[in-house]
Amino acid sequence: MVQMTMIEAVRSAMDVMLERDDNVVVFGEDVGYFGGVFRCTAGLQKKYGTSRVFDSPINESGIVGAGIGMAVYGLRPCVEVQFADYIYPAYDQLVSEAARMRYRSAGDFTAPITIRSPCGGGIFGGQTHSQSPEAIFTHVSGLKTIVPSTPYDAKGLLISAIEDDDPVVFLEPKRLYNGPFDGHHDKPARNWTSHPLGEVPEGHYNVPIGEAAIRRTGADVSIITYGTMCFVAEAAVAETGIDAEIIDLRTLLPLDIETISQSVSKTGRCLVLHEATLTSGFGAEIVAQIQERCFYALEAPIERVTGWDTPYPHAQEWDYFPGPARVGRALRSLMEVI
Amino acid sequence: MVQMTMIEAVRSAMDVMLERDDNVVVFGEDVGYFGGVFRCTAGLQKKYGTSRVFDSPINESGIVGAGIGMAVYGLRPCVEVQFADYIYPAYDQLVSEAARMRYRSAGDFTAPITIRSPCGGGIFGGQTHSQSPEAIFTHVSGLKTIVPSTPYDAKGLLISAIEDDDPVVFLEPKRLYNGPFDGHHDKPARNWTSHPLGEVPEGHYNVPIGEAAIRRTGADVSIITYGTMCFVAEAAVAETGIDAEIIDLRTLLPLDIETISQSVSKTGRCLVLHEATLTSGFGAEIVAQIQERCFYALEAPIERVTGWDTPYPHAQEWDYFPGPARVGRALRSLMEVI
Amino acid sequence: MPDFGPLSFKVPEPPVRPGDEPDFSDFEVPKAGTVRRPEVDADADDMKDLATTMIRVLNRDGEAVGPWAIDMDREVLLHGLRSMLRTRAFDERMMTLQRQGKTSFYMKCTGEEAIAIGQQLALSQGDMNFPTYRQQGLLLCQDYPVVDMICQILSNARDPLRGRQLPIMYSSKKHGFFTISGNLGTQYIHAVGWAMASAIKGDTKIAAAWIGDGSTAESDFHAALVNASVYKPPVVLNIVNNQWAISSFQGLAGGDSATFAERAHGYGIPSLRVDGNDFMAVHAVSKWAIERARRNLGPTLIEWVTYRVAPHSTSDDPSKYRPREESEAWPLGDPVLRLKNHLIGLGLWSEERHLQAEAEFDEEIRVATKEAESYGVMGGGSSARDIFEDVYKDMPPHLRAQRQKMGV
Amino acid sequence: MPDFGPLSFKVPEPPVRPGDEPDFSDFEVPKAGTVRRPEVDADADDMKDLATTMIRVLNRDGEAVGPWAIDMDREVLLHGLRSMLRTRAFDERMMTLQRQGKTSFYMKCTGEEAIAIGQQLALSQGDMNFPTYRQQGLLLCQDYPVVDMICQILSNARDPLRGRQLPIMYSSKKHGFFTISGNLGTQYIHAVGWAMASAIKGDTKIAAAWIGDGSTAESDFHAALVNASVYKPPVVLNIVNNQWAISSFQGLAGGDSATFAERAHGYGIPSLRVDGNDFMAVHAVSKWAIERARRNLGPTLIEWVTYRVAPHSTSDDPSKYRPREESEAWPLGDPVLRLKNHLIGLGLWSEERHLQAEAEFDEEIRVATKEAESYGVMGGGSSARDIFEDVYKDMPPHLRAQRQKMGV
Ligand SMILES: Cc1ncc(C[n+]2csc(CCOP(=O)(O)OP(=O)(O)O)c2C)c(N)n1
Ligand SMILES: Cc1ncc(C[n+]2csc(CCOP(=O)(O)OP(=O)(O)O)c2C)c(N)n1
Ligand SMILES: [Mg+2]
Ligand SMILES: [Mg+2]
Repeated sequence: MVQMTMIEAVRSAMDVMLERDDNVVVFGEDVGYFGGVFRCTAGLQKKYGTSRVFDSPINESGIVGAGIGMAVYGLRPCVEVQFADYIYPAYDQLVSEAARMRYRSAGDFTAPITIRSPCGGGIFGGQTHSQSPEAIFTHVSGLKTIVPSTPYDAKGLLISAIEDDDPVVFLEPKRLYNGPFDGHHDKPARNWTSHPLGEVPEGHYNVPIGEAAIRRTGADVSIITYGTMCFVAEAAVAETGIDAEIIDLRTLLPLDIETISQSVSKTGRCLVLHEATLTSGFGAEIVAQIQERCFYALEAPIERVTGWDTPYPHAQEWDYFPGPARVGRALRSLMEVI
Repeated sequence: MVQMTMIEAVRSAMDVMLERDDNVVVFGEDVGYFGGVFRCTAGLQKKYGTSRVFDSPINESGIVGAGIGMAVYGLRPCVEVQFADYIYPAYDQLVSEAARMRYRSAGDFTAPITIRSPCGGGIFGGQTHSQSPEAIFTHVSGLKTIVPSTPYDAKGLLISAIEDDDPVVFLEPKRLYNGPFDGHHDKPARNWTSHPLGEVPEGHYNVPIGEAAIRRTGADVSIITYGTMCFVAEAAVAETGIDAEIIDLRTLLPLDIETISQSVSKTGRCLVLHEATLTSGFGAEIVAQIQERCFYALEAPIERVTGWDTPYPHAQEWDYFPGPARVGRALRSLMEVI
Repeated sequence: MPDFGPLSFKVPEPPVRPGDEPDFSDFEVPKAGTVRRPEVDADADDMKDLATTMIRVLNRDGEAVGPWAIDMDREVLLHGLRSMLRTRAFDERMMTLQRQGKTSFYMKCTGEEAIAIGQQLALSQGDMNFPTYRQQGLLLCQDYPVVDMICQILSNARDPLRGRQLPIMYSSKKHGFFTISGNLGTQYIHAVGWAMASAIKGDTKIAAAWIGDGSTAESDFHAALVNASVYKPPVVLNIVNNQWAISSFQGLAGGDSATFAERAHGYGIPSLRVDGNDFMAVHAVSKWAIERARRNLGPTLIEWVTYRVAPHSTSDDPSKYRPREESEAWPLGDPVLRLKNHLIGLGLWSEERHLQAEAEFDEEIRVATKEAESYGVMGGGSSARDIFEDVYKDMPPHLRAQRQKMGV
Repeated sequence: MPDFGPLSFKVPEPPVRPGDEPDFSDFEVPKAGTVRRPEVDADADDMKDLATTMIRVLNRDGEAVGPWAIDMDREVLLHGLRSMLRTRAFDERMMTLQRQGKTSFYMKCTGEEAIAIGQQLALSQGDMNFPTYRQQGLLLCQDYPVVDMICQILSNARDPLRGRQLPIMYSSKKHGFFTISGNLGTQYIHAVGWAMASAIKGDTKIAAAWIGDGSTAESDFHAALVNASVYKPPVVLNIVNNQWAISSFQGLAGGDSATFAERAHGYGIPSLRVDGNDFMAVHAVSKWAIERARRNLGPTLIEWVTYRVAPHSTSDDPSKYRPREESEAWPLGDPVLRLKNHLIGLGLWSEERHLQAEAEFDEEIRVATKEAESYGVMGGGSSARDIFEDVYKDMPPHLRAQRQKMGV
């Protein structure tokens, strides 16, 4: 075990896989010589050569499309889309091609490709460096969608994604790259290198796709969340003193509904929390499944705390971001329902 | 009033608007000389000339992107994407440009564009002529999303969409183009020309965006649906004899949650019904909002009946399509909960 | 700037419409044998002229002439002609099936047979095509079981794609035939990526990408060309310019402003414009481009000039937007007749053998169709269980639950 | 095909990397005045040579020479130089603001000033630019209030965009400046659509589209060119080739295989390659292309050859991927110096006036900055209420409810 930031953990996952499997290739905008705008691929081109790790033209559909072609050949491409806000031009390749190829060819052709992309806000990046588009992938049968929240999970899940025989969208909450951000933007940030969740094995290991993690056990209310919001939830729990169970989904699709419903059945109250906008966000799906499974256990309506239904603003970032104050208020009002 | 099919109603809406407003233009693949693969624009080029109604190159991002440019100039483009299955290449232009332009420019630039596209299955069209992608638009703040189910609504809503100062995605359930399809694919199809809902005014009128319609009043259970499924719901109700209230959303975003919650508060039971795949479908959002608003009125978990979470298959269309039998079963089991 | 007066808007129109006389007077056809043949390793810059002319080998008398008239194996020639006849027989029979209501949909490639077949016969085992829906010839000139093709079209119990795909959207990895997508253009960049992978692995295999004239307007065409320009992978970039894209003529994809072959120039990719109804030209040019790819000299773009004689699909009626007689007036003739005449001239073929071959394929396809029909028609025999498989490699719990709910 | 041995994969690399000597030996620079000037209504086909050379007007001695050395209003010349100086002063001051932590982000256009300014001065009131983030010159040579620009950068109480946009993503319809998107390439097709609309309405206005070398790889570039090719709307299609796209050199967009100007050839669009550091060339070529558009002769594509002297943005450190001294070695020199020398040669300018102008703009921007800062910095003064407005024209109920929930 060594201490790693999430950037180092993601890099280490690619490093391990490039080392173990000749068929793994890594490419995307600025990922080669420069090592990526977030440095996630720094040093990998030097180590594995330009045939394994390289820069791509600025065309996201082309990055995913060429990656699919390579995957069809037999490689395992792990490509980067520089920001999740730029993934939309590649949406058609993901939906119409990667996700459906196995199905439409009855297994004759498959597309084991991993698409990495930094997501989420909190870095004052405005509308085009802050979005959380995960919901649009979870609606697509044939894709898997992952959002890790710790260096350990990021590495273990990215290795699993690259090894997976199906296409995986791997969204990295960029606000967690350097440390566990809890939404208190005005307080000094902690770094992963001094945090227990920053302890990561150097070699190969898997975190299985499709399994949620219980970040905190609690008796009074379940908080279902993922990504950056895991730490916001922790902060809100600490501040309100409410004994909440915090579930980090880690994988959104396939969803670990068992873990969720066990928790909600126990607590009888539930808060669903994400950064993405409310309407048709992934939280809606979580709510829909919980109310179906835990109907009789629920003591209060399931509450959603999310980004507002607007584009991601720039200056008003902290009014937009669902921080610990908003989460705390929602927790309190959930507990007030009798 | 004259009898119109939904194709004629849609055409009439464009005709009326081309006539009334010089700034309305209509274009898309095969829509000009030929009049569209579903004939929705037949005759319009001849009537209004090639500067107002014309063919486009086969590039959906270009259709929407050029339309946005025209809208910025001051026109009101009503463009066609030949099948909703081909709208994904235009998703970036819709999300990153049309939806956000007013916001990011603080009203300096706007994009009053309407994107029409035939959606839904039931015509044996396989994976690329059957999809219902509405959920991915309802997640986008700044877009409005409409799915009409009758010729009257189609015309009145399309006129409202073209007149609207915001971008509108207008999805036309192609299985309803000629008649009210109730899911009984093995029975002879009825045509709109012999159906009361096929009565349509010839001139200009509006159906307001954002208002649901109650297709059937009932006391025992609420069925929240839209598009083709409205008629499937009717069939299931007729067959089960259950006294259901059927709500046709017509507009998905902004959602008429008032009408929905009044109904569910009354009935205490709710079925959400759509053709699109289950996970992260628009039904999830409907469920999430209902359970929040009608928590104490609900006597049973809200149930969703939808397409399965798979790509749209070809030969198994009627096993995939959520027909009256499946809806009926769900209604019965909903009523059994005590 | 009122100095220049108001602007005006013009939408390109085909020269004629239903009711008019067909008119190909603006369509230039160079004499066969007159276009030069550069060295395989020539520079893209030194062959730009080849994008605005038309490489043709077979002249009016059925002779193979000029620098592109390469020596060809007689087996290849005969197999080429026979495969074209077989494809035509197949297309006709499938149309009948559709009219009989046994399949919902079909798409013919009439008039375009030489292209797919001429190129496939120049490819090698292990190479991969990324076809559109109009390259059935790629399979029909190989040993792909024709019964399987028909079962796919009928979506029956033996459909290799388990009823999941629209008729004619075949897939066969073994035969170098990538699963056809209904989405236009997406496969073009796949071909480039596949070829990049082959180069990355130090393999010897190459890719062939296929796209229609209308679909070159799609964005993934550009994605493909940019990547081909940058990495120079071993790929043959085919554009089948059959003049029409459903009801839209090629001018709506920009074809009135430049040839489709010229698109390659802006990417520094060599390109050739070729008579696509001339089997000999198709095969010779394909061989040349394939050798370029194989020698790591990078991509070549080829515009095959042809004419979509058939309706777009069984859902289309072309008499609504073009003169009925236009295909008759098409200046490049019928690829089958042209190769037939050439082979008769060579003494390899005769009118009798031709009639015989036609009858033989008619019978082959008839018998195959009968067998295929016995496994079901119009989706009959397909299994509801198949809905839930192959969404993922392993079925996740939510799909298991849905399958259970469905009761299959 | 083992005959040809294994394939191999090659990724283009810039000639030099950090630690190497800058090397522009392969970069050809024709003598000023040597490139011909076709008639404005010449055919695209008859000017293909202009895409592979470089139009230059100012020679080493600062003289304007050759057929593109058009007569220019002295006011335009002086305004051009002064606007470039103003832009440079603005860029410098904003960098300081960023270092002071008053804004999070800034992007300079150092070395590229002549392009936006040279073209804007050839456009007319009512024309519309669809810019990228590196065309601040378009605004800085007009009467757009510089305080407003700074307020946008500071996202403060007077930010015309109400704090919603990343710094420098200006918008001003009145000044023919379309709202900048952070998404690369999307605006190129908007420009084409806008120009189509102008033609549809029989208007006299034209559009100018802007894109960077790296972003030409984006798919919407192709969408734009296809539509421009088909409908021939009145649009000037600018490509600013500043050699770099963040850390990627222009070869990764295909620039090693053909010039960016050549891209237009496959679409039958006339194109010119121009020294972008030569204000006189920029203005003359812009005028020519604008006249083409205005006379309904359709689109023109122009590749402006320049060099991104600045880092990509304040988040970037170019010494990580290119030699620090590369911008010094850039063969086309500094656009400001070159125009300055020309104007001094003409007797319109002097070293003293230059120093004076520099000081004047420095002061103007300093004062404006001070004023702007008084309205807030780093988002200070922005209002949470603004989050919910302008999502739609009229606020729908769910947004009202959310605003209420937020308590603003
Ligand atoms: C993304 C997408 N847009 C539109 C369509 C509808 N469509 C199917 S075929 C076709 C015409 C294609 O023409 P072309 O590329 O010339 O091929 P051809 O049919 O002539 O072989 C169109 C518009 C589609 N299948 N996919
Ligand atoms: C769709 C999209 N993909 C990626 C990016 C990230 N990005 C921002 S600027 C840039 C480089 C653009 O280079 P170029 O077009 O040459 O313009 P320049 O910065 O040189 O002016 C990249 C990759 C983006 N903004 N949008
Ligand atoms: Mg075609
Ligand atoms: Mg650049």
